[in-house]
Amino acid sequence: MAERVMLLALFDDIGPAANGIAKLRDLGVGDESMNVISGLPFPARVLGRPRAITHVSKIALVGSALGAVFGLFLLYGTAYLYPLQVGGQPVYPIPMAFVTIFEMAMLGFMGFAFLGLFVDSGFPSYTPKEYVPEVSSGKIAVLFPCERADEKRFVESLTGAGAESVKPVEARHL
Amino acid sequence: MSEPISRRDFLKLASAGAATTAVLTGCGPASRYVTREPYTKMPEYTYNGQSTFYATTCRECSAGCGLVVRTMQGRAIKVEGNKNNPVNLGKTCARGQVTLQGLYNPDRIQNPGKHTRGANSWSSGQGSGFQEITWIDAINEVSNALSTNEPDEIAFLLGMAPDHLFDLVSELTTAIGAPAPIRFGALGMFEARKTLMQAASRMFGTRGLPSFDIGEAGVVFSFGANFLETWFSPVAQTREFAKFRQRNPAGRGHLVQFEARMSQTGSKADEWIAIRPGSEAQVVLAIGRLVAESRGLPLPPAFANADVEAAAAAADVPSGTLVHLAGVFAQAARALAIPGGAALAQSTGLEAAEAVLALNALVGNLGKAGGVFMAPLAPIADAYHAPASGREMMEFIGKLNSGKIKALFIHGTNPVFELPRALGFMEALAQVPQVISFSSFPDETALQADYVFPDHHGLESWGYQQVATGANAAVLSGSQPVVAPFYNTQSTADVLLAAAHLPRGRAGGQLSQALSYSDELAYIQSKLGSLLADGSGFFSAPEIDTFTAYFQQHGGWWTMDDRRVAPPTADVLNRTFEAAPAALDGDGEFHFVPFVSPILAEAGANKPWLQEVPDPTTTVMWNTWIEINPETAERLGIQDQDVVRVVSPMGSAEATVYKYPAIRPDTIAMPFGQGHTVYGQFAEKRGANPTDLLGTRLNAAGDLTFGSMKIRIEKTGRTRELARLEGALGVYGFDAK
Amino acid sequence: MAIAARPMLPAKAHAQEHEDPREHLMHDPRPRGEMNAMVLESMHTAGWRFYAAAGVLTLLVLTCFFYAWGYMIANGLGVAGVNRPVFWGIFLVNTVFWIGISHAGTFISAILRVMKVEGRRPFTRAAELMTTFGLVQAGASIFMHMGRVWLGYLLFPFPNERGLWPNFHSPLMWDFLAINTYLLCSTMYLFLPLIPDIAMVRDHATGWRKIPYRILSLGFRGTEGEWKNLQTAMNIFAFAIIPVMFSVHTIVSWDFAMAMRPGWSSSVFGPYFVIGALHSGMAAVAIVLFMIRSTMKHMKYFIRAEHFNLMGKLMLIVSMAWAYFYFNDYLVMWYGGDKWEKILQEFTEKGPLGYLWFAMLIFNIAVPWLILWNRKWRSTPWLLASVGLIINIGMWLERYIIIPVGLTINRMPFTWRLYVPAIEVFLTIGTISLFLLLYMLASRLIPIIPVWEVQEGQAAHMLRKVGKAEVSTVSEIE
Amino acid sequence: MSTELELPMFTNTSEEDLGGRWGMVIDQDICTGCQACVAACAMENNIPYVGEKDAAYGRSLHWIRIERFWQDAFPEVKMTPYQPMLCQQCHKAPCEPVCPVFASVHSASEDINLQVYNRCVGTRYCSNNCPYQARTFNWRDYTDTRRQPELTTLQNQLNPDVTVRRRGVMEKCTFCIQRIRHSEDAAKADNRPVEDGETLPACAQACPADAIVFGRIDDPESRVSQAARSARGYHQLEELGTLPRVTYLKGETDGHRG
Repeated sequence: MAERVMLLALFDDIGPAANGIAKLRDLGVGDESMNVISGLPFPARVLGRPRAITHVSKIALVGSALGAVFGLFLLYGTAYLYPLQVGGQPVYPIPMAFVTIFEMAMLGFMGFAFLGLFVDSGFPSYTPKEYVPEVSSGKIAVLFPCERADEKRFVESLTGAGAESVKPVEARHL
Repeated sequence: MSEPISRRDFLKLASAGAATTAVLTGCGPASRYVTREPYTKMPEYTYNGQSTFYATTCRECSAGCGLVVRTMQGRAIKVEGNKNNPVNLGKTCARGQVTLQGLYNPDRIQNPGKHTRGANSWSSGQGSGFQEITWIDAINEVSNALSTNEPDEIAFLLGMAPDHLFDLVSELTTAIGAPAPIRFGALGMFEARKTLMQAASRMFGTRGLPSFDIGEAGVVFSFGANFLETWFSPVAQTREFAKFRQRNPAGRGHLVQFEARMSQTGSKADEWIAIRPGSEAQVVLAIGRLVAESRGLPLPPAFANADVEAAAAAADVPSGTLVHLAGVFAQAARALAIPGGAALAQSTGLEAAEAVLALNALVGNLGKAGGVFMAPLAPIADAYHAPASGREMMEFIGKLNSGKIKALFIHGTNPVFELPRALGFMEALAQVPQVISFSSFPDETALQADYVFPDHHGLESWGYQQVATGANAAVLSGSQPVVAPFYNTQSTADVLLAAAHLPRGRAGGQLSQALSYSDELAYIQSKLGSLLADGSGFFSAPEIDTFTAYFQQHGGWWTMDDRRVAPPTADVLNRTFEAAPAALDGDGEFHFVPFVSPILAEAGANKPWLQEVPDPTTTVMWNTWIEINPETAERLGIQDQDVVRVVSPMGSAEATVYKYPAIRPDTIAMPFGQGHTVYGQFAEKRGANPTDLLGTRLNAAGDLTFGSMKIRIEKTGRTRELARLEGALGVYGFDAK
Repeated sequence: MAIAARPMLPAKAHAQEHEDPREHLMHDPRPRGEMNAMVLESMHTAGWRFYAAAGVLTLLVLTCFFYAWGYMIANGLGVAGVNRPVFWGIFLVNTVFWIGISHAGTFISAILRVMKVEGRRPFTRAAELMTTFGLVQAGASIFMHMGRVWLGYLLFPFPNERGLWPNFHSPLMWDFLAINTYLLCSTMYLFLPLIPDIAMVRDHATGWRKIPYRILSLGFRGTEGEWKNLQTAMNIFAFAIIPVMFSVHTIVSWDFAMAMRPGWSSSVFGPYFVIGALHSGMAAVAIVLFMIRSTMKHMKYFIRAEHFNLMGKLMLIVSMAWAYFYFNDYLVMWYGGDKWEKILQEFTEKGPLGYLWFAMLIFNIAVPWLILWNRKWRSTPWLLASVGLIINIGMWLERYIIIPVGLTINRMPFTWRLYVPAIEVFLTIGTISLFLLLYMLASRLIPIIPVWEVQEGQAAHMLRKVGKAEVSTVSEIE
Repeated sequence: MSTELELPMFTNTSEEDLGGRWGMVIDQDICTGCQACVAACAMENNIPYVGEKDAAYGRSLHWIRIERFWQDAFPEVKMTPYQPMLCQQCHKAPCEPVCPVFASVHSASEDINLQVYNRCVGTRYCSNNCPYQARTFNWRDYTDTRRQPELTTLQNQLNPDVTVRRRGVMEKCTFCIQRIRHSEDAAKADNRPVEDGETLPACAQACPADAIVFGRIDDPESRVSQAARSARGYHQLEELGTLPRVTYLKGETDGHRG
């Protein structure tokens, strides 16, 4: 098994970056194995990349369902556990349920969306990663693995495509 | 004193009567009848969570209402009315309810002591004007005062309660040949009791107090009688009023109140007639004349001189009103007229009182249901001993000033505060070498005393009260201690007896023979002895100890039958009155109407909860106010919360204004009860005392004419918020403060 | 015949020149690196004025907030001005007021984000900060209001030793749930767009300062997946937090509307309170923008007249909406002729506190309407800020009139009494100081400008020549 | 009540005609405003006094207050009949549902409104929602002997059957439930029903005019039930549908005159 390196191509604009990605694809680097790092959220189609999938919304929906159930419990469950009639009102009032259910459902919805982001993106993770700070100054980095042998070829073709620099990166602490 | 009976036998005796009432007899730890018993048999009042109830008598005023005090583990918890006592039938007034705050008052005098006059300090201490002494020394002091001074150099000044002490002191004074004790009370003064009694005796030729059967009257004309507040026996009269209104055989009663300032009683009246102070006699006579006319009776001499127009003019009411009222009175099946405090406190007061009695005679209600009776004489009472009139007090003060009195004993009254300052009682005290006060509280009179030998609080005391009026039966309300004395106090009666028994000096010998009672209770028993024979009581007993037990258990003794007597209706109507306007004092613009605060009365100011109970008509708490008609205030540019000064030739007083809608525009009213200079932290330097403004004029019966003063009103430029329960915004509108 | 186009007067024409789109932030792009540097510098520069202000505020917070509150807890609410019948006083006025303030944050960042109003970009975060810190004050005020705050935990949904839970029949419990939901969600919503910016700070920070930012940036790099998740989450929040926002203030209004009281029991209170909240919130944003712009470095680049113009327009619209709802409530009461409501209205207008009512109308309606209609005026930062201040005072008065003034009148005229604030005054100062202090500190700890969002916007904007004019166009690259 | 809870109550089960157990009748025609009830209530229920300053500011803790207003001006001025105002023990009490911690609850056995002092956190929502303004709040520690040394002796009279409230707690009239309980226990002890008039709240017990009648209103024969049927009877703020347990007999002015 030949040794592989992680190459990071740095582009300072969208166009070159898109070309570079196309090039890489021609050079046989699969979409799944390359990774684009940017300081801006670029839609996949801008870079000619397949759309990334996310589970955040599914998780959020689960959360809202849980929340709704909890809201239901707050009004009816607690009343069932310790029934008290106040002000001649029913012990299990229907209209009030909408309030608690709504609030708790919303809390669950958003809370789980937040958690979903963590789960889906593997946050928080403080392990070493391949990264260059220039990204947050607007540059676009394309990260891909390749054989040590092919390294030169990749560098040339990507520079041709307008990359500022293409060099192997080591994972380091962010 | 016979064989002491054990507490157990005692309870057996008690249980006989206990069927009817939950009240246990008993005397608290102070009882002399308790023989020691092992702790395995604890007395019931020490059981956890178990209440014991003791019947006794209220001493907040002299009406003699029966109380049942709930106690727990030796503490008095709650005052309730004694259901059996005919005076109040289980009911109490606000003052009676709060009497416990007197018992547990933080400002009670806790020890006997030698006191420097004018020093507001009541316990030994560095630089304090009070030197605590032992009760032995105290008794010696009393004994010395009694024996070293000539009999006519000794004077006793007592309050309107308790009666047993008055009786005992009377015996004492007769024994040593000293002048009889004088009793005084502000309530008596503001009711002008003497005037009413004298009117009764002159009209009916009988001594005693008339009693008015409000409950069954169809129409009641009350001339200044605030019978729902402090007049004689308010609780009983309130009960009668309720009957008058809702359980009245003559249909719902119709009340007409004649007074310049709407009292609490006036506020319940169907018609409130604001007659000018001083015109009362004329109004009564005018109404009498009109009644006679509308009933088509021959005009009796009594009302011959009445001039309706003049009366209407004097009273500042349309004569049509008088005619209408006379019609009401004349048509009524059962009409009743009541003469009361304010009306009698005028130079024409006696005439007014007599005229009112004549008015009753005119409609022939004397001795009839809903009419006028003579109140029954209380059991074991030789006569009703009324509080001293203004004249008697003035004579007494004269005596003090003359320096003839060497030793003055004061109990149960506070004349320095209650008497008009103009009478100079305080100055007179300065002329007395030795003043001994038995006050339980540091009041203004005790402040001028050389010795203070604090008596027990009423709820720690034995005694009885001879009910003057309020019940149809003859009632003797009994007191017993409901708790052990809270402080190092001693019963005044015991102190006097002990002093009398000291074999010392000339007086000593006579006294110990004359007053052979071993102690207070023995004295009371000896007085009760005469009732053993009397079968008319609702209980009787073969021998005195059992009787005393019942007496304590039931909180007194009273007859089952109606003891009121019809006044002789002789030539009541043939007297003549000249219907002259009353003489007034002072040159001020306004008539001055001092009235007793229905809540505080004369001695309630030191009880915090009474201070916080709102006045019924103004809802003011915690302070004195000056009632002024809103128009007048408008005219004088006086706002709510302004502090004004009312000035009479005799003195002045400052208080916050209360714009009172129900007072004559030419009248200023002020409650009596606050304005103490001492008397404990809750009363001290709070409010003003209207008696400072009063003069010394007396009416024909010798009572002070406290309604005759005309006063000036001055702005001070200061403001002070008045504590009102009412929200002025809601009651008097958005621009009220 | 055709109507001739008449040229404008020079003066008016001059006004038109402000329309140069190049002056808009979106068309005045700078390299990301430069913007980063500007924001970082604005964070790191703190002159003596900053420290002086912070010092004073800290002092005020210690005395007027912590000491005053402790004193009140120790001595009971007697040290406040509440009495019978005015059982609720300034504490709840402040609660409603601060919740109102907190509304603008969400409104700006959520609704405008959903509506893709580009003008929002530079100050969404400034507004969201307001939401979070405002809610903190609101919560504090509620607990100040409680007679036994040391038992406040009884409000949390858990059973006590006898298995008794809180009473969810009580609007106060709904309030408790709603405000907590809102606080949590708005805090998360503040955090999400912050992650990339924190990552940015992390990349530039050095030494120990780097640590907190590294922790807070959660290891964000900016990979496609991270961006995708982040944006999904942000969209979810943007949509979901709007109904929550509405519900919160509606429920706050129910605390009053559910009560059996003249003037309170009104079905219009829900929307009326929401609009009222926006009214004061918008105004507060205007103030904050002015403060940031005039005190922090480089902010004149990010926050421009156009943004004040945008805020001005919003404020004017909201003010009109508020007037509409108020009149709605007023007229129904006036016409309905319920005895007690009539008395209440008479009291509010002619009573001893009538001047508050007139002040409220002037501050909330007259002032904004008279000033905000003019673009030039509303684009003037100091003027807009002062209008904002006046509106906030007016809205505070509005709550004061609803609560203490309204409570003076009930169905038992015998109890009607006025309310005189006591220690509430200090505690109000305390909450305001705490709010400002928190805000100042935050402005130095996190980038107050969401740089990546600004750049995103700039990347999407371009000028296109249409005939003789250059017009702004936005391309959908999000 | 418990039976009502067997099946879930999705709707309101309180019926207009559902009779309460304990009730009161106040006859305004014979109430003389003498304040005996006010004092009795304070003495029985350990109600502290608040002092002049707080009393002036509307913080006095009277559980029962006597209201009165004025009509017309001098000399026609008339005082409206005295109106003792206390907790009406509503069957549908507006104060109950709004309490977030169930400190204001309904007693199923007495059918009166209870205030649970140790549960109360002092939101004062109940008092805002009480149309009768019958609730009072402990604005300070009025019973703290460290703050008021003078209370040390006065507190000898504290009623052991009634909790002493501390600052921050809402309180109100309880119909003297400690007395009701006591008589119920006594009756149970010698197993008999509680007799009419056997238990009286302090106010009714003290009232010199006997204007306050108390008893079981589910017993048609009881004195209070008969009084409540009077033609003069009315309820305070009846239109609110709170179903008060206190009936007032209006102060009438007799027919043939003024």
